[in-house]
Amino acid sequence: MPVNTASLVIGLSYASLLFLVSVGLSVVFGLMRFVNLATGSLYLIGGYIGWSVARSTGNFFLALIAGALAALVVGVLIERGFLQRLHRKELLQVCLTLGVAYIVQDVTRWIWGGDPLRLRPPELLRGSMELFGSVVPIYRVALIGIGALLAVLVWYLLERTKWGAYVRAGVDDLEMVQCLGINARRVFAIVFSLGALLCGLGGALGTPVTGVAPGTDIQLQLMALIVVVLGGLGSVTGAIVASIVVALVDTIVRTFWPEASFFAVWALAALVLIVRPQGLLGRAA
Amino acid sequence: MLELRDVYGGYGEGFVLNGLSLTVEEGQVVGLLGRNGAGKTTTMRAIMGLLPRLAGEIRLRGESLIGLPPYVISSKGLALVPQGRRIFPSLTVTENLLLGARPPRPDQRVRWTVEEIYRLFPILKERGKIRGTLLSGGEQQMLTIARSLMTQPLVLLCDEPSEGLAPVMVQRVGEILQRLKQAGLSILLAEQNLDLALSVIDVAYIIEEGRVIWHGSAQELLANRDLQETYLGLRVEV
Amino acid sequence: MAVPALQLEHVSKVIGGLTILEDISLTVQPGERRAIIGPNGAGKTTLLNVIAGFLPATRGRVLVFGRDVTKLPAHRRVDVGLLKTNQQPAVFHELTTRQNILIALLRGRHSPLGLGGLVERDREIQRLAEQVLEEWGLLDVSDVEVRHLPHGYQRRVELAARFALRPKLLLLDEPAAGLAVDEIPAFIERLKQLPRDMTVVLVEHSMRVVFSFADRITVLHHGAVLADGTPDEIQQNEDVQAAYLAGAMRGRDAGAA
Amino acid sequence: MNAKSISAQWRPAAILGLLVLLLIAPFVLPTYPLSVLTEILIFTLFAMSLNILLGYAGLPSLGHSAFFGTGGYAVGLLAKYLGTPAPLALLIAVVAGIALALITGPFVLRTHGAYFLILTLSLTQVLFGIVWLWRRVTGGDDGLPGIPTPKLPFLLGRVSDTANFYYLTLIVVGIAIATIAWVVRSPFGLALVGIRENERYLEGLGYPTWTLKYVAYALAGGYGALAGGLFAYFKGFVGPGQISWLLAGEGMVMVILGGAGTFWGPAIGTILVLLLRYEVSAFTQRWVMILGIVFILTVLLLPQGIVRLPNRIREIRAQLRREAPLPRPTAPAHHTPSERAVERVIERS
Amino acid sequence: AGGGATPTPTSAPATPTPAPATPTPPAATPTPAAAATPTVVVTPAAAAEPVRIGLIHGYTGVFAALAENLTRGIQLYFESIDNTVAGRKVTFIQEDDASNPEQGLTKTKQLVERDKVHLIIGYNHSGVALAVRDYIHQSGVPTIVDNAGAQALTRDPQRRSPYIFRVSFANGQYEWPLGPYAVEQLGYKRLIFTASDFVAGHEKAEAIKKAFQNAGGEIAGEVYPPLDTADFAPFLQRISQMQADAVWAFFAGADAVRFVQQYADFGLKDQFPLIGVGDLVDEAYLDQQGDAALDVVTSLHYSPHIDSPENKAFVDAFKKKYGRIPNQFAYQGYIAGRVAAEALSKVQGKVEDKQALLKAIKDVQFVGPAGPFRFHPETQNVVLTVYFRKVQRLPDGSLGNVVLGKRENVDDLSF
Ligand SMILES: Nc1ncnc2c1ncn2[C@@H]1O[C@H](COP(=O)(O)OP(=O)(O)OP(=O)(O)O)[C@@H](O)[C@H]1O
Ligand SMILES: Nc1ncnc2c1ncn2[C@@H]1O[C@H](COP(=O)(O)OP(=O)(O)OP(=O)(O)O)[C@@H](O)[C@H]1O
Ligand SMILES: [Mg+2]
Ligand SMILES: [Mg+2]
Repeated sequence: MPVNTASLVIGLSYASLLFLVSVGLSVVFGLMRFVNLATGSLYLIGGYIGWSVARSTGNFFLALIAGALAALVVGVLIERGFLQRLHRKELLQVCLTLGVAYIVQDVTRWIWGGDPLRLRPPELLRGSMELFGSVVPIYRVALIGIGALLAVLVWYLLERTKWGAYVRAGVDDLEMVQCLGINARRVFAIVFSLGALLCGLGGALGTPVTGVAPGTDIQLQLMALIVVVLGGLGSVTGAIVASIVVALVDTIVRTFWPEASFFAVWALAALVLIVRPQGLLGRAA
Repeated sequence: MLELRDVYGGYGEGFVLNGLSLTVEEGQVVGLLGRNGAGKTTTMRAIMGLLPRLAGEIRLRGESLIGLPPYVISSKGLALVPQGRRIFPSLTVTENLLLGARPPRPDQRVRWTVEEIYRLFPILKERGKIRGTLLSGGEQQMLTIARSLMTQPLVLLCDEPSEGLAPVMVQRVGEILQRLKQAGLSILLAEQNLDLALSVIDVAYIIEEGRVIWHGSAQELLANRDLQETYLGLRVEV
Repeated sequence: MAVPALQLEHVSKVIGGLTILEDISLTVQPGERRAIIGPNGAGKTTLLNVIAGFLPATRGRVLVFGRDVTKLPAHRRVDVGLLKTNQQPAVFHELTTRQNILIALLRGRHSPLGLGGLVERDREIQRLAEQVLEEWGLLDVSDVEVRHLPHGYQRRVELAARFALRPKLLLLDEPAAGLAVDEIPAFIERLKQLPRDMTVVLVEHSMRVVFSFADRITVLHHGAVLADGTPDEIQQNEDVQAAYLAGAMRGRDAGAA
Repeated sequence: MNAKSISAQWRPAAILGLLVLLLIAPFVLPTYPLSVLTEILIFTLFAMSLNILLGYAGLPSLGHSAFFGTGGYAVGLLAKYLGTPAPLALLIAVVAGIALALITGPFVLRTHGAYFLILTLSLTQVLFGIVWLWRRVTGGDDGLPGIPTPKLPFLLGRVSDTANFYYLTLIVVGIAIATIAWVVRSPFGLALVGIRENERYLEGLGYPTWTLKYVAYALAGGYGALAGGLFAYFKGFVGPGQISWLLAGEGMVMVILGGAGTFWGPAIGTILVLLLRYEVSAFTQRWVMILGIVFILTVLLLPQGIVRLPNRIREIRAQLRREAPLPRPTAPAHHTPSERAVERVIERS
Repeated sequence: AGGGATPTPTSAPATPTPAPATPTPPAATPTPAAAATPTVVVTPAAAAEPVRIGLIHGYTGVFAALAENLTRGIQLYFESIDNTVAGRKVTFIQEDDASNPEQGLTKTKQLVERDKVHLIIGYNHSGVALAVRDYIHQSGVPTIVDNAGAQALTRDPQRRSPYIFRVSFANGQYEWPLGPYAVEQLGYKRLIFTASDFVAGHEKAEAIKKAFQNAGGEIAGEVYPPLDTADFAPFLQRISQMQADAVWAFFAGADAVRFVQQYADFGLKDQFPLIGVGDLVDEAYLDQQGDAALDVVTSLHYSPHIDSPENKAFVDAFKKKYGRIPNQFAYQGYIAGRVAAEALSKVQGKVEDKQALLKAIKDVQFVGPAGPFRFHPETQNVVLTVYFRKVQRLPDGSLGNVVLGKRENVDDLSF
């Protein structure tokens, strides 16, 4: 009874969301050495824009695309505007992205107000189904599928093509990378924007589950930080594993000791980092 | 193959290159010689499109390179072996090596494959999995050369490849340059080590304050001790 | 015989399954100038790091002036009188030359942690710093951040900082690398003027520096000692010629050093 | 050289002037601005304590609120349950902060950079969780209200209560800041800067770097807790908000905006952030956005912090006079020594 | 730019303490108060300076929407009387406490000491209200709490203050009547209780649990998820494994929307009917929740579908101004505004006579949108009419909380 199919589905679907939010952060943070504390804000933007589009068009898939694109735009703005200037200046990055987060928080509250909003899943994915004797919402199962698909895609892109190496090399020595015939700035821009895009997509996909409201950004930002650090900076596999670990631990603790849930995840993070400072799958620094 | 005419260039205000002209013919090894600070590295950087300020003419097979970003210049067939090696610390040796790898271009005389590279530099295969900067200095130098070769260059710009190397390694580098020369690569070699330079180059340019003050064949330079003393500060050691 | 300044007993270093140093034993007498040469990748830098305590030895013992320091962390070895320079100058780039010197001079002055007393008010230290700066010809650049200085000056700052600590055993890792050719003779002079009670271990590729300075030379090859002897012996050694010198010291310029 | 010695000459006078202003503030300021000033003093101490880690030792802590909260709760619990007199309670708060640092130090100091950031954040969150869950003792999310405000006995009846507590804060913070100045200007302070620059090089000079970091962490913890204790008295209240990482983040912003690694920078950052937070919000609902914009602009225009504004202006003027400062060498590896470069460097200094 | 703010705190309060005789035109001092005031204040009758009311809520942060609605209600009422009482203009100084106790305290001090407000309306967050309670008590500014439900504020003889009134509710006050109602009218004998894990959640749950047990009900289980739970799935899992007749729930804000939606997603609605606190299906969220909210039965001191002329007038006015149906918070704000206005006019706008003002507030009585309004003389907390409501589809196709029944005269000592 303790861990049945339903909790597994719940955990994994949550893991999918966490992965989408954190993988961008992980790559940007771990490979580009850019501490993006506006990750939660990108999720928020994805969620709100997704909601608005769904509301006006009634089309869920359009909402997903719009949410992802909106986050992409903001991501590109951050990349164009600041990324290059603040290369390797962690403290300034923290300060700057916190500023961005503040602005996004305020602008979204201005536009969408403070009421929690919620996107309805498409007709097709509403309701629940039976899976190995447990009732689970269909949307959650779909979420797992989407998450897994994107995880494989991102993993392939960064770990099986040269893109990951391009990014790391570019952070080490931009000039030299260019001398090897690689347009590193474009690589940076694409990877960063891709991270933002996934984040926004996460926001739009997550809205049927978590809803969006003021404060959602902070929640997701914190979870993403945990996942990234637990998994190891810059490791896509790490982000996948950590998303799953965090989501399952969270789910299980919530079921049995709800009061301690938010505390548990942090305790887990602290413990892991104490034992393995570089995270589960991090490259030794 | 590669031609520079009246190139002016610099970093901040003022020019480091003051009307520099030189030519590298196909299959030729051209020495770029001069004292510290003469502008050798700056010349190489100018060719690669890395200088913030640049004027004049730089052509590869008649095609102008001025104003192109470095990655385009690289794709046209130029590769830089930079001074100080500049290995990427967060990549492994293999990743460093393969980062800029490209399929050979059709008009190329020598085509570099990974096997070929490993034959030339076996240590790179052995050490493949460690981070590039953990290699010793000489190994790093080999990696740098190999890394450039993987971009299938027509012209190799080699900036002081012997710096920081043990005598035996200096000799190895000399041999490697010979091999590359035999393979038909055009090379522009900046070197303070005259012995090494003279062992491979066909033609030499001596520069000072960013302009050419003498050029001629390697034999002429070898014969002309005065020239060596005045402009190069004769090398006594290897 | 006096207690050796440095004694390595069967030192090995394995990193990630790779044996980088293998069973190295050597003894350096007090006041000796010892050069360690060897091909790139022979393990010279690694050896110096093991001696200085930046890398733990996998096997074997390191003794400095008779004291077993194998287990001591790097900073504690400084107490025994051991200091090391780096292949890239070990200086604090964002600090001024003076601050760089002060940091060295202040080490453990007031209390183990240096808590107490204001640096600016410490006349004695300021005077000493001034003296060091002058001695090394750094007065002109004393308030310039070191990162703005050319390489040769950075090297000088590094050495000045080490000397300020009056080491008894100094390890130098390629101090002449990156110096302009015209700077090298002056540099050799400076090395030669080092106080005779200071023991020096020098790793260097410039044979000009090595042969004009060293009393004894140890040749490292593939992480093991290939040869050990006086400069003349080394120059005659066929193995060394093959593995390292490649005719360098036989050629026409050998005498010019 | 000149500019520097002039500013050095004026420094004692400036500090004295500031002190006089602070001393007479209660006589010219009405109560509300005075209480804002009190809060600024307390947060200045908080930011300066964080600066020891962030600015001097280069350890980016995103969990400094743990110490602030520890101090606050120590004071709150002691005052509420035991009626401990303020001096003793503050002392215990400091000890508690140091103790927390000594316990967590061995764990967090194993890491650096981004990992240090997150690990300190995690510890803060764990502490937050404990406070939140342990409602019986800590009051949970309601916190502990009703902490009596201590007063300086010799001023009782002579000045208003607000002014009285203001003076108390001024004395405590003044002493604390003076000791921080003493710490960072001592050899220890210079060694911390060495750690920030390159820990390994410093170790090579014979400094016990780990111990130095540990001590710095403990000191920062102690000062942070002291600020937290004062704040609890000031508000008469302590709640989980005082441990929240958002506070730690704000502290970080204060330090960076003002100028990390400079002595007075954090104070300036504190004033800016608090004034934005409390005063701008009275004019506009959009103060959060303004705060964000200020962060961004400062980072972009004054990356070294507001405290370097004069330098920055000088730099820009110099640029306008086409006296571009020496270009930074781009190549990290070998920089060839050339007489020209040295000459230029010497000219500049 | 930031420096521009500095002189304000010093210059503003430097003006002489409010003596009704000195007619300081507000435009002369660049206080924020002035910024918020329409500058034309030439009502010859009212020579006195305007009445200053501080509005303090968490306009940023998680409770932003709630704060917004409270403010709308207050403003709606004051606009209906032209922002004037007894010929004296009323101005508002709005401050953001960010639902954070420390900031609430600072802001309250700011209102009292810098802006010298005569009256405070506000506090949506219990933590803030409790944190400022001592300060308000000391400074003696009449304060009308328009939402924060912390019981201690009025129920605890030690903590209540003659200066503090509450027009909204004490936690549990409108929840407990659903206990007996569930047993007697809905026929539920076993209930699962779930609520957000914070003070209000526990206070509310305790109140109804006691009333439910007294009425003969039995507690089948309890689950307390943390505030701001992104994903309720694990808790729902646990609930689904229990045995009961129905689930009683209290969640607010984003939590409410998520909970109701996920409750339906997991098919729990078929297993156990959902009942609970009105916040769960607030009018502001019904649209988001959609069918998931249908048939949820809740208790609350208000519903926009109460059938009375007073309510109709209020709903119409609100709709006209803001284009939406008012929810409980808008209602609370409206009531708070009315209480303040009626008390002020009773003392002829002489806010300077604090004792008279306090007495006037205490004595306020009227029939409002949700029925008769009065304060309990001892606790100074509102005496409520509690409505039992059910979410149903209205003739116009939208969802609404339709009133099933009510219980009158519920005060905060009744549980
Ligand atoms: N990044 C830079 N910014 C500003 N000036 C530079 C930079 N790099 C080099 N210079 C200056 O340009 C001049 C030429 O330098 P360059 O590196 O081209 O000389 P070089 O001939 O390669 O010398 P070396 O033999 O020491 O490598 C020198 O005066 C140097 O100070
Ligand atoms: N951390 C490490 N992991 C694996 N291999 C390493 C590591 N550090 C060094 N090596 C290897 O150990 C060997 C010795 O390196 P070391 O730097 O000591 O050489 P060196 O004698 O100082 O050479 P150079 O004269 O070029 O500086 C090299 O082959 C290098 O690749
Ligand atoms: Mg050069
Ligand atoms: Mg070495």
